[in-house]
Amino acid sequence: MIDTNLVVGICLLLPLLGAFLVLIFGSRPNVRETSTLLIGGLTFWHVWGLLHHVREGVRPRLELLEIVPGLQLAFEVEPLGLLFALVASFLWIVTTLYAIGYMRGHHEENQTRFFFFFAIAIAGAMGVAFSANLFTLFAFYEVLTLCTFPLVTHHQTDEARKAGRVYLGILLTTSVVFQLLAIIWIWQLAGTVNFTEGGILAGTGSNGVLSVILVLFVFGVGKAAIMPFHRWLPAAMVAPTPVSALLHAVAVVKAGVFTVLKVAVYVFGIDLLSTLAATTWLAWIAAATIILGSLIAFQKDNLKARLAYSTISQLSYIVLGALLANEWGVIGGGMHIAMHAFGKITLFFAAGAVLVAAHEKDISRMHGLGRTMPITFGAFFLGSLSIIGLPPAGGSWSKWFLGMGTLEAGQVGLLAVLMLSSLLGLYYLLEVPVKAFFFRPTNDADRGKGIKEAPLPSLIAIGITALATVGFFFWPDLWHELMTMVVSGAAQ
Amino acid sequence: MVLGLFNYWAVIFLMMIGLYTLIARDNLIKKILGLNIFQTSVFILYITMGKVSEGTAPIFVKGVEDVVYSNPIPHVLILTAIVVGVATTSLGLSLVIRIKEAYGTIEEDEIEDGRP
Amino acid sequence: MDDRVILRVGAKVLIPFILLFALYVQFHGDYGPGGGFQAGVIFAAGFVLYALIYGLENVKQVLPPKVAYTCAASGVLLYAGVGYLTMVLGGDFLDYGVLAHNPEHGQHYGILLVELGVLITVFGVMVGVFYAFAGRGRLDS
Amino acid sequence: MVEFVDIALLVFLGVTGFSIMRQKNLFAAVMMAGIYSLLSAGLFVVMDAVDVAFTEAAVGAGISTVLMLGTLALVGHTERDPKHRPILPLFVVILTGSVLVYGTLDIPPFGDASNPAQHHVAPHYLEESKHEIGIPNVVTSVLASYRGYDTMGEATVIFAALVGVLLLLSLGPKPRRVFSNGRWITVADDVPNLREEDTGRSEKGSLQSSDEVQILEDSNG
Amino acid sequence: MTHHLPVLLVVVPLVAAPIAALVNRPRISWAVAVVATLWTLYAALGLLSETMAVGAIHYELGGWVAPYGIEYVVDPVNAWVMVIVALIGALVTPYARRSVEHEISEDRIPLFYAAFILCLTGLLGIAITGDVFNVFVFLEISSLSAYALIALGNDRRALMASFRYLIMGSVGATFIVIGIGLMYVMTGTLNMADLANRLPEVASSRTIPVAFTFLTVGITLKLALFPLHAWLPNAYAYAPSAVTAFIASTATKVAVYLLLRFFFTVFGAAFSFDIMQLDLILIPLALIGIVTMSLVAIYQKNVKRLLAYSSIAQIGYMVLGISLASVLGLTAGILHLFNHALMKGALFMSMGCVMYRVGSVRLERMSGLGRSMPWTMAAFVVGGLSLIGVPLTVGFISKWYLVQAALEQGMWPVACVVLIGSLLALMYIWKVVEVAYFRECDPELGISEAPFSLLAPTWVLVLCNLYFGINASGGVDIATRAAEVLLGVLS
Repeated sequence: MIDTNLVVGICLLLPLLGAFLVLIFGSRPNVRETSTLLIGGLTFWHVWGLLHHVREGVRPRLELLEIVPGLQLAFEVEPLGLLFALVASFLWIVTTLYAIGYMRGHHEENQTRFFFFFAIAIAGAMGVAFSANLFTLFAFYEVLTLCTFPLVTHHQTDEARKAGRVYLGILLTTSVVFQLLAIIWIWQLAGTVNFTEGGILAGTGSNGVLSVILVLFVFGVGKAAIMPFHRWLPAAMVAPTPVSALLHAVAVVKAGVFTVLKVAVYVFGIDLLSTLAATTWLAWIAAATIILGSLIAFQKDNLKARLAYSTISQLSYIVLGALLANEWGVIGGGMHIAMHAFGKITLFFAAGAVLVAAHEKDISRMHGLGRTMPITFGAFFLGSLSIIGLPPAGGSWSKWFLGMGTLEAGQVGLLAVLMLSSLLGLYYLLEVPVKAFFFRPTNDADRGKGIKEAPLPSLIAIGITALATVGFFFWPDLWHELMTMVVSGAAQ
Repeated sequence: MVLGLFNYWAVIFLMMIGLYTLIARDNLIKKILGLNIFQTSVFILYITMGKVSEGTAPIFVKGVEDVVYSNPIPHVLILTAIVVGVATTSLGLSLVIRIKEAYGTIEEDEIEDGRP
Repeated sequence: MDDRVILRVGAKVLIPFILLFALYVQFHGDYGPGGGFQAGVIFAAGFVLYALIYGLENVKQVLPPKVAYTCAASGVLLYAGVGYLTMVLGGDFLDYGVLAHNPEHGQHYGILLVELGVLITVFGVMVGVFYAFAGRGRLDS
Repeated sequence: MVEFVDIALLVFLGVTGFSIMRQKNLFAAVMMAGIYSLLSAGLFVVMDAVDVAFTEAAVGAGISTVLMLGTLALVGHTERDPKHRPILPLFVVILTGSVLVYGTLDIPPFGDASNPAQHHVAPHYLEESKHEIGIPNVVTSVLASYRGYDTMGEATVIFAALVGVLLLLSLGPKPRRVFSNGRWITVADDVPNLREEDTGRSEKGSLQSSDEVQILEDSNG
Repeated sequence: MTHHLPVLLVVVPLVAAPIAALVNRPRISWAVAVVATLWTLYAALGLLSETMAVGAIHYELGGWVAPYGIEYVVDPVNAWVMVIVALIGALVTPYARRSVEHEISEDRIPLFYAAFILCLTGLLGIAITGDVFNVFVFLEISSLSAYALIALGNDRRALMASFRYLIMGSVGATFIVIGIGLMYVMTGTLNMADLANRLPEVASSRTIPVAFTFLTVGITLKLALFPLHAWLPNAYAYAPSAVTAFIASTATKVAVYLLLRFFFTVFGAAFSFDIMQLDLILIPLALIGIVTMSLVAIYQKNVKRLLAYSSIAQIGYMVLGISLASVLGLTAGILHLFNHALMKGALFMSMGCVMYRVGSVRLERMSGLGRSMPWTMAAFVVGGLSLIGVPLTVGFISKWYLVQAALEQGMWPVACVVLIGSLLALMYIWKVVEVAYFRECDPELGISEAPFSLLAPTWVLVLCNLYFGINASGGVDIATRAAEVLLGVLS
């Protein structure tokens, strides 16, 4: 049995190894993808192995090196990070499986480069998840940003270039100007940037200063796509669907909201957070993002665009959960990371499947496709339920806890917001399967001919995630347990 | 007082003539001439600093004792500075020649316009 | 052509004196004004005068550019070489005191040598620069 | 007496400098510059700096003038009237000058023997050099021994100047030989006319890129 | 031997230059240059480690005790600077062989290396000396050779750039001489330490502030601080690639060092910042320089010119750190000396590779290079990221300390400008990246990857960018020591 601290390192190195193998076997696709799958499995297995240590209260820690005195590149596994790591490493496998079908079915070019950077991105996500201090987190946050750029601009068209500009522009601007400033400021105030249970900022600065820092953080984490810094997400839609899945479910946006949660719990600390002046109105900005996101999604006919705005709206649920600054909120937010991940990835898989099989982007042209592609749209239905928060899908739990959080915080208004956006979601998400199953195909020339389900690997992937969403309704214990450990730890 | 400083002020005036020629003229040769005047005047400034009234050149003469000598240090420094000055001048002039060959003119503004 | 005769003859007479004077300046530098630099300049002036009157090509036969160029480099080497020598003899860089048993004599030798280095360098540089300018065009007509 | 000569020379210098500035005929200007050097050399003598005077005369009136004339022979000798109005230069100059004048207000007056400069390091040279070096010309002993390292630097400076001049002029207009695709080739000359790549302004082609090289003759260097 | 190390550091290259000129065979002269630069690197590292161990090292030239003779003084500050210069020199020289053979005519190559070594000698001499007039002499050695080297560029604008540099440089040097003279007439000495002792008693006079002003203006001219930068862009843009790589990453650094030396050692922080209120002038200038020059850089079409403007902006960062006049600020400034040398060295060297294959560094000529010259462009990207200040590169370390220093004094707007500056850097770097990776190259040109002898030194620098970004503790220690020495916190 290897030392658990080393396991942390292994979890970080395996994806890099994967990337390396991809480069080696670039010329032989089958070997390439198989190796990726194997590495993915290994990674997940190791992360899973960490779970029971964490359950026993162990906090595996790995200190790589000291960049400058007092500033370390260090990793530590705590429940919240583990949750994110579990989600990311598991979905990596699934996404790879899906990508095999999609990339080949769609005859994409430069697949080696794609899988290479994909693996690097996972490594980045792992680094974010396990980071033991703000600096390490920031470093891997930027690594994630940069190594997803080639994925977003995969097609290297002019459109891709513009999208890449928006993507990089917003993410780097926010992180470099706001987030970095906040981090250095914290270093100035607290003399440390280590994540500590109960936070490090209590009593270091006036309420006003700390509020400013909080604002810098919430907007500085561009990956959380709080309005007005959300434009990059729709823009990134030009990328191939597996990338969208990566961005929306697996790594990028989750890294964003994860950062917000982590900072809220381990840098500010819930207690301090609840006293800050900025918290409440930031919560309302999140609420605004929720509503606006839903409304915009409402109008989009392009499926992927609609999903993108739905993501923007859903992310703010998690940010809101953090800003409610009470245990319910944090638990709900944390669980929503997992629930939304599985739900949304299902939706994207389905969307991609439709694109591959039927070459359709627009919802209005999907009438009746459900008959030819039942599995895909069935999965889409389940995924939608999870996002909206209806039984029997996992999403209902996270929404439930978030609701409790708003009540505990005495913010009935926010509860109303959650309800409203769920209603909107009910419409703009369920519209798709409804049209697909119950509407008569638009009768233009030879539609429906030759359309069948997506390639098998993709189909399997869709099935897995769809079933998972349902499974989490009946067995949400894992996520709940982890998040309880987070808040109980933080409450001490 | 004023007479004591007259030297300095005169020298400063000379410097400024040089500096002005250097900045204001477009002709590259004129610029170098201005630079020379500027530097030469600085040399005078230094020597002025080293002068001691009733002093003589800092060269011992056999048998002659208790004379006041002027300060040799500025002389040494300026000897070096003069050499540096002529070095700069020669390099500058060779640049001017190349510029003339490449542009067909040595008037700065014409070179800016790029009309050969 | 004829009007040049006087010039040529005059120069023939003058130039040796110029070179002689240069050497005087060099070695009298310890006792009166003068030294390596002035001497080098005057020495070069002699050749410049020669070139101006007898044409660049003639003077290049007397003193090929390569030689002038070598002088310039070796003068610096001589100067620095004295420094290295003093270092080898156990002194600091350019500490002439160690060049002889009696530091004062050492100083004399040292100064003599470095002044010579300066002379050679300055002479070489001045002639070399003049060649470069003259070789560029109409100066030697 | 000395003061009088001194003042007179300074006045002459001023006049000469001014006329150099005004003079449009560069030959005249260069000659004036020679005179300027001679006058300053005279001033140096008045101020006991005989070595400096000697050097200034030899360099300023000698070498510099010759080089200047040589250059003029190549680049022409008339200056065009300046186009733009010299407001900014005038401002800069007046500012600099007045700052300097302000600086001189506390400076020890001319020839003042109580000037700290005459009392710290210089006396050591004037008294000790007799024994430490033992040659009458203090300037020489300081130049060659006390500050001998500066003088070595000086020699290096003019050597650097020669290197620079040769790099720029020595070889004259002739084809360049450059190492391209594994062998020395001779290509169209870049002297005298170098092109400007972006503006395309150019008289002759020059070596800009290996695919633009027009090869005159091959040879393995 | 070790006793003579300080002087040998300078005089070994000083004699190497004439030798390189005399042998007059391209390859042999190059070999001489390589030996000389490697020696300087070895000596500089030796001096650094020694001075970190035992404190200041003094060497009396000609055996005359200061202030009667010239002395060399080595302390962490200038040892650090000398290591920077020597390191870049030792990397550029191997790089230069192919690049120079391609850009400069064969018969000039020996002289080229002579001038190159002389430039190196001058820079080292400026850094190491403890005598203000000796500074001037070596300043001129480096400047004269630099003018010549720049004029060797293949674009005729190189000539005019060199001339403008010569004029402004000489004016700057003359200003420095005036400053030295005024200091001398008030104190009677030229030795830095001696000046530091004797200046305070005359500091109240009206002369010393003027001397200070002239020195500052003169050095900032050499330094190309924002309003006085006119000579720099073309000089960097049109000089031969190797020359740009060397001068861009060393010359301005040494000028910054001079600024440090005069502000803190000779005049003392108290005089410079309390009496002269220097920070009131320098901080705004630095900030304006950072923003405007980065903006100008964004609109450049010639990548070397773009990088040149970025250099002016980066100089703003260094001056900013210095002007904060706190240990943290100085540490940031001194760190950035080193870090900026690493990034700009890498960037300009990669541009040299492009010049070698494409024959131009115009933006439009670089389309598709991401595919045809992968290693070169990868080097450019990493160097660019370092310039932007992405974590785990040296650029980030500089930013980290600079922002910290600004926040320490409650100047959060300054901190913001610093960060915004790195965004502008992102913009101009990304312009190049997009052209190189998102445009197709036309296969007729048949552009291939640059030769190994160019790539290797480039990549050494690139890896330095990463290594010292990941393990910066050593550099930070040295920089902090240097800052403390300058501020007299630690004697």
